[in-house]
Amino acid sequence: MKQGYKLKLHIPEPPSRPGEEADFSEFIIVDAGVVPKPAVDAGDHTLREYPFTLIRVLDDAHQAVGEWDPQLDPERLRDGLKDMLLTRSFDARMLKTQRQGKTSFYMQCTGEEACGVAQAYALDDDDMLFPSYRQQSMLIARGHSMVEMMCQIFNNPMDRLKGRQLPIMYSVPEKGFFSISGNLCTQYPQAVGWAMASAFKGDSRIAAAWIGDGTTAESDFHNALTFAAVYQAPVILNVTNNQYAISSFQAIAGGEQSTFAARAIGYGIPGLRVDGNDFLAVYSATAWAAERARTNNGPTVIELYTYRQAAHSTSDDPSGYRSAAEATAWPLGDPINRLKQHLIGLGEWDEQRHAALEAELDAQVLKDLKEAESHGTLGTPPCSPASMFEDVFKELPPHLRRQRQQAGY
Amino acid sequence: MKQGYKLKLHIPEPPSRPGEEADFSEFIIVDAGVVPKPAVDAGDHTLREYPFTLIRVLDDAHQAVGEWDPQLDPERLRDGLKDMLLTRSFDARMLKTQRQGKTSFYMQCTGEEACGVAQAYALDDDDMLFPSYRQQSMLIARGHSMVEMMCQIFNNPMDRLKGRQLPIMYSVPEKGFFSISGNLCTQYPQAVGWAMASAFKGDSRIAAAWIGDGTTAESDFHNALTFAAVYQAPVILNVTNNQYAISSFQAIAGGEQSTFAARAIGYGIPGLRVDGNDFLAVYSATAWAAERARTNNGPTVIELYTYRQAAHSTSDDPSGYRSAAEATAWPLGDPINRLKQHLIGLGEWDEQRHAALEAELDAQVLKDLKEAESHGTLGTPPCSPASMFEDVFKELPPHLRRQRQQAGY
Amino acid sequence: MAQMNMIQAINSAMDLMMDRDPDVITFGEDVGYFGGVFRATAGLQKKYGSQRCFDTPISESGIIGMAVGMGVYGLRPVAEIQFADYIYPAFDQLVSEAARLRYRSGGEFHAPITVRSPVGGGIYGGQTHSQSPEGVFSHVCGLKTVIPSNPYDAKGLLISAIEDDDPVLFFEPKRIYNGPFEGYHDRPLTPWSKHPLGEVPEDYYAIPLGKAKTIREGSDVTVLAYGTMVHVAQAAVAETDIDAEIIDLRTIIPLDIDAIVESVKKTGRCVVIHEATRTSGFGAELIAEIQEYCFYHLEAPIERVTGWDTPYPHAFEWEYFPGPKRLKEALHKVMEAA
Amino acid sequence: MAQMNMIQAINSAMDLMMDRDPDVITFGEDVGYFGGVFRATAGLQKKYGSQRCFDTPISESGIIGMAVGMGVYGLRPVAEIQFADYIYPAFDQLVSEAARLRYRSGGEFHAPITVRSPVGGGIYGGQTHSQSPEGVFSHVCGLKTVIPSNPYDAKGLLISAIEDDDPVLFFEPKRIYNGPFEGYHDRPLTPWSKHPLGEVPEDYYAIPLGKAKTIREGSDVTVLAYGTMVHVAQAAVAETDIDAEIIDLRTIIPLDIDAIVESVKKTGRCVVIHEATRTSGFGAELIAEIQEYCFYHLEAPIERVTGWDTPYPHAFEWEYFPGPKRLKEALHKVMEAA
Ligand SMILES: Cc1ncc(C[n+]2csc(CCOP(=O)(O)OP(=O)(O)O)c2C)c(N)n1
Ligand SMILES: Cc1ncc(C[n+]2csc(CCOP(=O)(O)OP(=O)(O)O)c2C)c(N)n1
Ligand SMILES: [Mg+2]
Ligand SMILES: [Mg+2]
Repeated sequence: MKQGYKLKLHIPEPPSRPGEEADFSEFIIVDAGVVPKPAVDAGDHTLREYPFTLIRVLDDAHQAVGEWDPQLDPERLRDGLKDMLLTRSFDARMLKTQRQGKTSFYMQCTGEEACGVAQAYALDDDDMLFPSYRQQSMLIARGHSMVEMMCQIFNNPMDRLKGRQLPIMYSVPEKGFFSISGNLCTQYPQAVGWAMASAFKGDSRIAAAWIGDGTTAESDFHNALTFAAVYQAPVILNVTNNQYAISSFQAIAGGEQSTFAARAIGYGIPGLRVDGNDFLAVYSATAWAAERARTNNGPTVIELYTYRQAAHSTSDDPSGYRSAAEATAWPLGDPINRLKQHLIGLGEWDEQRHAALEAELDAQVLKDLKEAESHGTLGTPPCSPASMFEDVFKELPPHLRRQRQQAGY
Repeated sequence: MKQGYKLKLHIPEPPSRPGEEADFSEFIIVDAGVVPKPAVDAGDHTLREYPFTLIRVLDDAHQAVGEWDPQLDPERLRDGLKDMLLTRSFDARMLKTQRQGKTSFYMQCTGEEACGVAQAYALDDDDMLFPSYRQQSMLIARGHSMVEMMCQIFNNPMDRLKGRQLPIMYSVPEKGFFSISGNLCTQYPQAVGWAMASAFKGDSRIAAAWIGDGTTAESDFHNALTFAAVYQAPVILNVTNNQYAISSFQAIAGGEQSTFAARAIGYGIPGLRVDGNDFLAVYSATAWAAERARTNNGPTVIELYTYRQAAHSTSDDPSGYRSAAEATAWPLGDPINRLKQHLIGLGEWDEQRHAALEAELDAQVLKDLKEAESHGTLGTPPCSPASMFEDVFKELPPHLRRQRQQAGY
Repeated sequence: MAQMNMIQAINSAMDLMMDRDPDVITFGEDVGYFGGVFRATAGLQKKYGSQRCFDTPISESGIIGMAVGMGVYGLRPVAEIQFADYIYPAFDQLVSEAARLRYRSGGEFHAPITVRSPVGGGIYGGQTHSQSPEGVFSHVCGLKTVIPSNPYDAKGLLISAIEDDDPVLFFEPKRIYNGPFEGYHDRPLTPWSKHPLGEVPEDYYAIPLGKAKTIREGSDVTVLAYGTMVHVAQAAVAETDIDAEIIDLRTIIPLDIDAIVESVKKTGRCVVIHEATRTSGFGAELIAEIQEYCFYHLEAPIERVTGWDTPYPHAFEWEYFPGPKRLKEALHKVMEAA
Repeated sequence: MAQMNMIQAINSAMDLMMDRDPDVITFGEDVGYFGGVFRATAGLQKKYGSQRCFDTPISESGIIGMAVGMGVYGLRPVAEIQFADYIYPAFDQLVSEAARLRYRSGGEFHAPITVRSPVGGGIYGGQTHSQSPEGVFSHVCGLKTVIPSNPYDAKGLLISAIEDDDPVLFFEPKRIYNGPFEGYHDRPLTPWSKHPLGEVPEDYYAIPLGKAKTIREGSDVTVLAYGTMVHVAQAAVAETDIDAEIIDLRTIIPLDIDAIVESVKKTGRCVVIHEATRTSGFGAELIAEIQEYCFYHLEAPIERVTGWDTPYPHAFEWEYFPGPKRLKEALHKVMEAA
């Protein structure tokens, strides 16, 4: 022991535990409109402050302000509102089916709808998405069939994944939506590899990948950023910081001493920290990064700063580890309400049309649900168990044929 | 294909290839003494520029200048010079034994002697070192027996590792020198764990780990920085940037768009970029980081900026991939010569004493070599092959006893 | 004596060891305040503080690397990997470091770590919450691997694992956390509270690693099982008139080969069962050893009942799960063999 | 016809495939300008440009993750892992991703990647340049594993591996890069240039994966080997008067079980040999299958000759390496068995 020195171990604590007040006052929140918008080919060394501020367009009065205002026309904004509402309606309905035992599992993205929808709009339809399990809003925004999504959730005969995957682990090649993996972060270096291949072929399509705050701790986060930086891959690496992993607060992932966008700096990659509940800010930042990548100016990391309003999944109950007061104390509001109020402020929307739209979308989801359920729900075999032995390899090898026969098929 | 866009893949190129001119003009080199020295408890957000400059104390006239001058007394400097010379003499001699077939393998640290020796001096003797295979100078600086090091290299009966490890993969608990692993970067999170344990126990000992520029790309680099940041572990994570992995230049590891010290910023860890050929700068930066860690101000990443003068190992021949002109073109000189000139400038040293010291050290190495060789060199069994089955587990399990008997022991 | 389910027994073992040894600490994803997604560490942070039971970043390699470093310092870390399916990112730290450190340092460094992780299917977890990776680790020298089949064993074996000076993988069959599962998903589960092996002493006791346990004595055939499959074996045997000897291996490395050989020499027939995929699963090793030591006693080929060589398909869990039906077929097959 | 050593044959296969298919690219640590630490990619960057043959960061997980993404795009990446001992950091990308992608996506995504890596000891590389990890991968469904034993096979098999639409691990026994090694380190090495199997066509030819090759016909006993051990087997057999049949498996997944069963049914005796550690090595799987299919033809227990269950000890490489002496002992043992 060296005289006069005594080390101590630091264990981060969250802002609140059940029963306590929620306190987000420590968080870096800045006013809308204050962050300047750089050129898409700005050198990364000129962008080192971006991870430590917050790109916001919608102010507290729901007005669009500042250089990052994408100036989208009202029609597009209404589309965005619709896709966000549709996602929320879809989530609410599928949660119910899980409670009813029609599926074993479900994951909502409540509060994160702007992230997915605005990013889907800002990217080209043929750009390749490497999602996590919380990007259902992107499939909806790209117009994928909700019936098909439901059939995967029910593992019924219309499940194109042949009942092999957990509910919501979608895979939709024709929508540029990569097969979701149960292993966190593995899609991150894969997205970089895909983007490198696209660059190698002189293509114009870029890749984008999503992980959560907790997942940034995985090895493949570093592997992806290193390769993206070295080969200047045309890729957008998104981190949806919804403040929680499962029960652990983002400080446990390394959000206490810095921000997740800041991880990018050290690789010479721009890191943008964006108000994830601000549809316009998310759209604008994503469009900037996409143009940067598409013009051979390299990768961007985007931290989407938001809050997970719901449970991690239907297997989780947040009341066991966080204060219920948090959701309301959350300083950045709700993405749907904020875009709605913005449209109303523009005179492009009103409460009646909103209520009517909600009703219409609920009806649509219900109609799709009826159709999906008509093909069966949890327990309906999706196909013959014989298919269990297929697709391990392209062709069935002898040992699997023997096993299939042994299994009686 | 989107009109007007054509992606291309970027592959980094090194400053020179065999036969070409060497050009390091792109590199971030600053004058000695210009970088201010912060308080050991300075907030990491105040230190974000440090990875993009270079901490130097010895100027081109070999004078110690600026706030980082550790003001070491001449005696200590002469010790440093001696240990650096001893390391170089040891390396030269062991390289020769490899050429003579007395060992299968050797790795020099030529040009990196200041890094190891100055860091060993700046740390306490009971601080725990998690080295790579190029920290032999630290063992020498800590006064470890060169005879013992040689016996490991020769895998002879005095090899405490019982012939199990490649030459130079030392393991010396009593010198706080952790077992070197052949797998790159694994020691990095281990050092963090050790430091966390020390903090947990209210100890005063800190940990330090070393990897090279190429190794920063490994997953465990990220894992170590994440855990070090989250738990504010009392650890110094060093990156010896000697410009090369084996044949690949540091740009391939991600040194083209940024610096390795800069990786730290994103975690909220200070990153110091130091002239690794400047004994005083290395000492001073390390002492600063050690005091910071020991006073519960958390981890530091130090990039030691240097140049690998020799081959990667005796299995490597650099003439196949880099210009011979590089070594001389290297802007930061040779660490031994720079400290020697500094001492001479102080009137504390002269050529005669230097020549005498070199001769004395060569003699000492030769004497130790004779003793080590008297115990045998490559081919002399270190012990009974029966020992091959020991230490897989603490106690020999039945199946290994059977195998040992089958092997005839 | 108290009635405990497997989670409670595992929790009790850690509680007890943390109480006895201040150098025992535990950590993992969601392990701290929340007490783990399966609640195995529930209450430990409250009781021992957040420095001895805490959450980690989601980085399995970081978790094991940190644990190894802590072990080198002198602590006895107990790391939880949330699901064994997620142990692969830590493969290098386990295989190249934890397993090799003692050897490569000539015995001068070692890391006495315990790695707990839930294994196996039958909980509708799909292909990334159902795997049984014990086979790959059994090929890695320097690691011990334990797989308990009931609360009593779980506590006694976990205590031995924590006290062991070698790295130990402690795989917990999650399907039997709440009660013995015989393989009939459509039948009600009997909780451990109604099972004799759910009777667990509150205080300290250790069950040595490397010792198998004969669950049922018999003379016709030897059934080798571990984890959930022990209960499947009991159910299957009970439904036949075959007088099978059932051995619960409990530890696969080191393996209690003597107990196995003695039994097979007696019965002359053998079936091995595990949930992991067939090819190069631990069953193959068991068969290779048995045919070497018992060749002249064997009256029939040794049968393997295992998971198929496919990922665990979510919708076809019960077609995949090696249940009593398949084991009975195998038993009849080896009995009928001349 | 040209004379090639194994490195040249492997280089020729890649050269040819890169020439035929613009979507074939190769990368890895030191693979680009330098041409790889074993020179397997020498000249390819010069010929095809740095976009098709390039250096990567030292991150095996990144290398495989990138390769999978490129494969999904539509390329046919050939990744080099510098030593198989360093493949473990990529374990998750290989096991959870490359091997599972086709299955979990219902066959709609796949990654046709080839991963080349040198395996095995005998080059004084110590415990982290000598490992043979094929056993662990053989337990993972969805991966094919090839291990050639000579230049002719190496080229034909590598071409098939690159053309294969499933992920293929191509393990190269580094001890026989320059010439067949029979296990006598103190005898001069005959180079491939003096060996018939060093005669390799310059142009395209493919050897199908999953087909074993009978190296020597015999009636007394079957020896199953792959990689370096094929040559050890030939030497050992030549030094006995035992009429052994030697089968070179060439591919372990998928396995040519028919060829094996046919031979063992004929000879009634079998010895399996591999360099990897014994417990749960691929030899165990071979034995488990053979005793099931050939039980009534077996006249002696199947013997395993393998590396010991320890790391590869630098100074005792030849005590560790399973050479002709140990194989001959095993052969006599199975022949003497009544
Ligand atoms: C490699 C791996 N480790 C652990 C898990 C278990 N797990 C699933 S989701 C999750 C939390 C992820 O949190 P975050 O990245 O913040 O994403 P979010 O759920 O908040 O969208 C964990 C620990 C996993 N799926 N894979
Ligand atoms: C996991 C792993 N991958 C690859 C290697 C092979 N290898 C040994 S040293 C080396 C280069 C390391 O370069 P750097 O980190 O810069 O250290 P330096 O040799 O320059 O000190 C490589 C690729 C290894 N030992 N371990
Ligand atoms: Mg999250
Ligand atoms: Mg280097």
